Amino acid sequence: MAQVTYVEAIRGALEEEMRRDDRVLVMGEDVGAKGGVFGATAGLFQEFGEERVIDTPLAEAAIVGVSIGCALAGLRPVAEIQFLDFIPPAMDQIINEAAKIRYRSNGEWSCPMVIRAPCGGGVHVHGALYHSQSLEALFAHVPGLKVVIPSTPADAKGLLLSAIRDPDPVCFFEHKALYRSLREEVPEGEHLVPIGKSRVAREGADLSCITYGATVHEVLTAAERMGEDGIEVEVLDLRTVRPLDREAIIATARKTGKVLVCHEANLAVGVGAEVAAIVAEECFQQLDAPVMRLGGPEVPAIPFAEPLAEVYCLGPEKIEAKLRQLAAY
Amino acid sequence: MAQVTYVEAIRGALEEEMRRDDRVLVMGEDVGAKGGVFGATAGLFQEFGEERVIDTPLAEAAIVGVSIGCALAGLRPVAEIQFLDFIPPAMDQIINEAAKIRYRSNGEWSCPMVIRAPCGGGVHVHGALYHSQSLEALFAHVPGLKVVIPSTPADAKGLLLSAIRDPDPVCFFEHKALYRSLREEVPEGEHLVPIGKSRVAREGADLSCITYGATVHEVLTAAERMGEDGIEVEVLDLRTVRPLDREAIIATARKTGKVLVCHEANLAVGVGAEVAAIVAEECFQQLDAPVMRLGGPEVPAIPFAEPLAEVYCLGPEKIEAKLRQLAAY
Amino acid sequence: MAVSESAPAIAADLTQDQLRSMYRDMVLGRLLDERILVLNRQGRAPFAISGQGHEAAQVGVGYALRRGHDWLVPYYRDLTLVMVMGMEPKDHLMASLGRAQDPNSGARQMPGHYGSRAHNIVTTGSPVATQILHAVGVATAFKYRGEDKVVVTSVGEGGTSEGDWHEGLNWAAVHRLPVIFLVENNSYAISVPQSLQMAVAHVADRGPGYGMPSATVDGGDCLAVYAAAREAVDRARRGEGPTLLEAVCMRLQSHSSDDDQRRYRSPDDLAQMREHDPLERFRRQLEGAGVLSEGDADTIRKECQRVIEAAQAEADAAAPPDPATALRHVYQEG
Amino acid sequence: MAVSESAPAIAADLTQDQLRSMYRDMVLGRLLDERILVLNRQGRAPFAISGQGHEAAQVGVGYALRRGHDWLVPYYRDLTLVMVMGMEPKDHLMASLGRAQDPNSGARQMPGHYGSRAHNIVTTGSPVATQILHAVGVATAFKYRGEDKVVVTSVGEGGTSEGDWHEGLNWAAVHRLPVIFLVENNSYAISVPQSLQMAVAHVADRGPGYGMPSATVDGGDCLAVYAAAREAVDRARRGEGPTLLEAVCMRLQSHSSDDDQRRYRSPDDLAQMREHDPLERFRRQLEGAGVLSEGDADTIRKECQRVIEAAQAEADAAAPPDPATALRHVYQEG
Ligand SMILES: Cc1ncc(C[n+]2csc(CCOP(=O)(O)OP(=O)(O)O)c2C)c(N)n1
Ligand SMILES: Cc1ncc(C[n+]2csc(CCOP(=O)(O)OP(=O)(O)O)c2C)c(N)n1
Ligand SMILES: [Mg+2]
Ligand SMILES: [Mg+2]
Repeated sequence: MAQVTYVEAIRGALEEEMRRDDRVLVMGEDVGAKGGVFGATAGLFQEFGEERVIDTPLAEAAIVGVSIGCALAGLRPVAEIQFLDFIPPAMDQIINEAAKIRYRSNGEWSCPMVIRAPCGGGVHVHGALYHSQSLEALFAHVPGLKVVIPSTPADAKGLLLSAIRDPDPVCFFEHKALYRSLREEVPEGEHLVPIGKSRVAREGADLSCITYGATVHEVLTAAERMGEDGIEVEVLDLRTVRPLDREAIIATARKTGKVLVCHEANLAVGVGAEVAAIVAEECFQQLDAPVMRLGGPEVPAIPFAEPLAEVYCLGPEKIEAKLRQLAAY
Repeated sequence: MAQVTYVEAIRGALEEEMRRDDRVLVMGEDVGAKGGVFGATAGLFQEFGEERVIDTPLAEAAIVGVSIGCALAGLRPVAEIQFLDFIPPAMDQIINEAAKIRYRSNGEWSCPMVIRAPCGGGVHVHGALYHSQSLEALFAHVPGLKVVIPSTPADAKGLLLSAIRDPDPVCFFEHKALYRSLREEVPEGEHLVPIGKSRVAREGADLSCITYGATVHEVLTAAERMGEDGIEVEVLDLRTVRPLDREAIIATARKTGKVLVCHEANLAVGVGAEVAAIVAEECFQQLDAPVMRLGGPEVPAIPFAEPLAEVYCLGPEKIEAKLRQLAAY
Repeated sequence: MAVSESAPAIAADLTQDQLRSMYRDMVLGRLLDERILVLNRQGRAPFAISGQGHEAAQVGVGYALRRGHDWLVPYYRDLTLVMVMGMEPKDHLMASLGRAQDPNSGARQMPGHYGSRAHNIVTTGSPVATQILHAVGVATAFKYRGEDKVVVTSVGEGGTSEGDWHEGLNWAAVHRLPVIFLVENNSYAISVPQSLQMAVAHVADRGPGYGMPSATVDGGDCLAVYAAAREAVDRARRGEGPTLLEAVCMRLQSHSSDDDQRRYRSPDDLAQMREHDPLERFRRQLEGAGVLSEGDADTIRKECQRVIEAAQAEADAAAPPDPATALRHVYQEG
Repeated sequence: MAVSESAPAIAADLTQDQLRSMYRDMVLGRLLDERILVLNRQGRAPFAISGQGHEAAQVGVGYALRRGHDWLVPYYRDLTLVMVMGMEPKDHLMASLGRAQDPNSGARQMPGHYGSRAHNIVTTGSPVATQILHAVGVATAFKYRGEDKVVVTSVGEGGTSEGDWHEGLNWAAVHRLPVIFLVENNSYAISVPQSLQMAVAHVADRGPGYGMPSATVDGGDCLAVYAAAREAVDRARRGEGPTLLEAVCMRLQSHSSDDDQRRYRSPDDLAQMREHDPLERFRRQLEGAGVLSEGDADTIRKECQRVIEAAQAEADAAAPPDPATALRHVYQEG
């Protein structure tokens, strides 16, 4: 097994799957000669040519809409939206078209496609308001879609392979702070991680922290620190935010009786609200404390200047403080 | 006071405000000569002319984007999106532009505008998948927006006047099943209902049902039936789903200790999840039962054929059954 | 039918049988359309959207395609066109009456939302112009696989104002894809006249700006549309890329059963339109050319009427969808 | 500066002072742009986006406007243009260094996201082409209030592929609004060449399809751009509607500090471009016409350098934003 970064894992998954299945195409802005602004498609253009790795016009609705057409006609497109912040022009094609094709045709048509996009920010990312957003809630609300947000290189590969082979449209959001910051062993070849199944990233008996994406690592850091004081935090990495892994959410909540839900995205009407609502409804008898949430504050996105970005971002300190508050309840 | 329908109340509010303030313009598809597909702008074209009541090209991003430009230049546009189902092409202009203009300019620019759209469906509405959606969660998630969903003619007028005068962008969603089905006294002239304040539509000591929009009336019917059996349901009409009236939500939850949140929109990652999460976090000590939710099932929208539509829609029976389940907890 | 085989050729590459069949398809479309409006007025079909006045254009385009080979991504006015592609009156009556056997959607969608895998008609929703991009994707797949298929997608002139339309035409031109963008220009988008929709006289004026051949044809002239469509299809099949084809049509009925066009169109305008009914034009043309003899038109009409009666009987007897199915097909099952 | 007043008129309606001022603005833009790139390479400015190669076009357009009266809805390459409108080097250095005094956004946005109420520059975000529609709305307000103001909005040729661009041009043409759509065509959208962006040679080829006058001008020729912009502005001010103006520019630097254009452009291409630097062209032109005498260019350069040094000193000393303000201005306060 090779030690690879998150972005290499994605690149590798695309490459392997394109070799295996010639129905797989990649399209997006700058995915060709340049290999993508983050290098996620580096080398694919050279290997597979301009018919399979398409540098598209600057038009997100078209990237998704044309991909839908490809899927309807039997291909397996992987569309890249350069930044998740720029996915809103394609919302109609995603919500009203891709998500509804199977249902509206009573099962006669389907739309197997993947929409990849880098998401999220951080204090040192400097992406500012339009290169930092975490918009997964907008898609997690929509029946017909699946929404995957891997937190590790191995998951990035395994979930991307599953996403490309999935018979339905999958939104695949990659936190850009993870692209090069992590390196781990990633199984070569066929490595499929199922969509819709979470992962216990750390076992613990005292509290549960349910999270996903880059925040998993911040939570793990906070959990380690708590562990030094003998408070054991179980960390559940959701991996998929639609459909949610209800069983695992309920299991960890019932096990520890204290739950914090944590994400970088804005809090209100977010994925965390859904998780909290599930826990509140399903684990009423087992909870020893109110289910708590921690997430992006009530501002549109992460500002440019570091002192402002810090206010937005979570980080292990804020998470630890909240976990301690919950532990003390 | 005149007895007016919901759609007449909206028309009246537009008319009054256009007479009072010549910065107010109306624009949208078919809002002019035809007076809107539901008649919400009937007569305005005749009174105010084509410069103030603009029949736009068929382009939702443009309707919102041009309205933003008008607002930036000092006007008070009221944009109509013909059906809420057709708002996704304008999502980028709403989420990335209107919602972020004040924040991104550090308070130097603002975007006072209203986006009106008919939403929702029903068993006899026959609007099918694309003339029935309740997409408020997508906007309720977004800082910088306000989202108003009135349930009565008087509120429709009072909230629309407040929305037009609001210094920030307001999404104003009107349930089409209400347009002509209700008639009530609506104060003439200046009648302002504040954005962000809910209303107790029915007092009760045993259970709380938190809801909004057309569902309010279904909940009231269910509550009356329960009342006949001596179970008193308090009904909270949120009126505004962003910002939520946290105080009132918490107050009713603490009062009764049993809460059902109810809406027509899809349940997962919906407004109800946020309300439930707030209740779960803030009223942990006072709850006598798990906070429950009832909402649209996991399908994209309301199907055309009545037998299928019935499966989607709530209606007083399903609500009553759920309330009784909660009461029995 | 006793038709002289020596009748003057009015379309070089169409046989007399084809011409008669074209007329028959127009009549079938019209009569079915009328029947659906009646069902709506009777309160049996909750919603109806009419294609009356567009039949000649649709038949002209449909006959330029290879049935069972080429693809169509239609819009809601294409009742006649989807029948040329292979759908049947029964299918539409099932949809109008909300029957489980509606092949488009199992009565999940409103009538007029076409889709049929059997006939290469892509599933369509309501949002105007989204289908344009799907057609470009379908054409991408054809080109990628080296197939000699062509896809037609249609939209109204109002739909050309949507961003998706622009993005689709531009993309198809860049990649020289085998797609024909048919615009059925009936000069109204619900109540909005063309003058408020665009500042040009013809949608086809936009072709050069995309680097795409384009043409405006009289959509009431079936054979003119056929000829223009044929040229576009041949070009696409030769790998020479897309065409923008504008057919100038008339919307004889209101936008839909929820609309009343007398509220925004003058009586004169409406009356004048009716005088140019494309069905009559084609009948006169075929009779003049001896393709139809006296009585033929009547015979055709009656035959179509019978087909519709039989279809209606079937649809009447058919069952609504089972509520137990309402939650199915959100994702692939099993 | 000792300039002969009898120098041949190279632009009928521009004085020699104006011409010198135009050159000075180009130099100021270039030097500031270079300074910002240096700050980026030093690790002091986390992000930089360069307008080098676009200065002549921007000055040409800017001088056609009435400062303090007309409006601008710019895009991220318009460093020089926003300075013509009234912004100052200090403003941009504040933004680059993330200072609270960044007048565009208080360092909430990346540098290059312009906005200034004082100078009629509308606040802009990152999504490409959204600003087009805002400009149409601003022009709607001008027309509605009967003001004789004009608004210019700019975008790259890549941005013309977005639906918003199409919707904006179409709307403005229908309503004959006083807006000028400036496309700064530098033939690349990050790495994507024009040939993959559109199937036409000139963006201006799209004008007729909207029923809108359009022109392609050499964006390296400041006075040609000025003349074309002047015509467009005059037309708009007379109430005769919008213009599509394409200025063919060069992107001398990589797309942004996160890009390296050597990875997708040939060394030849890059070298050739530099030979046509618009600054040099304009200097030679002005010297040839006697508007600049020997030494003038050098004097101007030094003066600009001094302005930038002073600005930098101010920006260096300025404070970052107070974290306590991070949650403000989501909605109107109080
Ligand atoms: C995105 C979107 N916006 C609005 C509508 C509502 N609507 C349906 S058809 C129509 C008018 C279409 O006019 P045109 O494109 O000219 O086609 P026609 O109906 O005249 O054939 C409108 C506004 C819609 N279905 N989708
Ligand atoms: C909607 C959207 N999609 C993608 C991007 C990322 N992006 C920023 S600039 C750019 C290229 C723009 O090229 P062009 O319009 O030609 O302008 P230029 O940078 O060449 O001046 C891209 C793809 C964005 N900012 N917004
Ligand atoms: Mg039309
Ligand atoms: Mg460019």
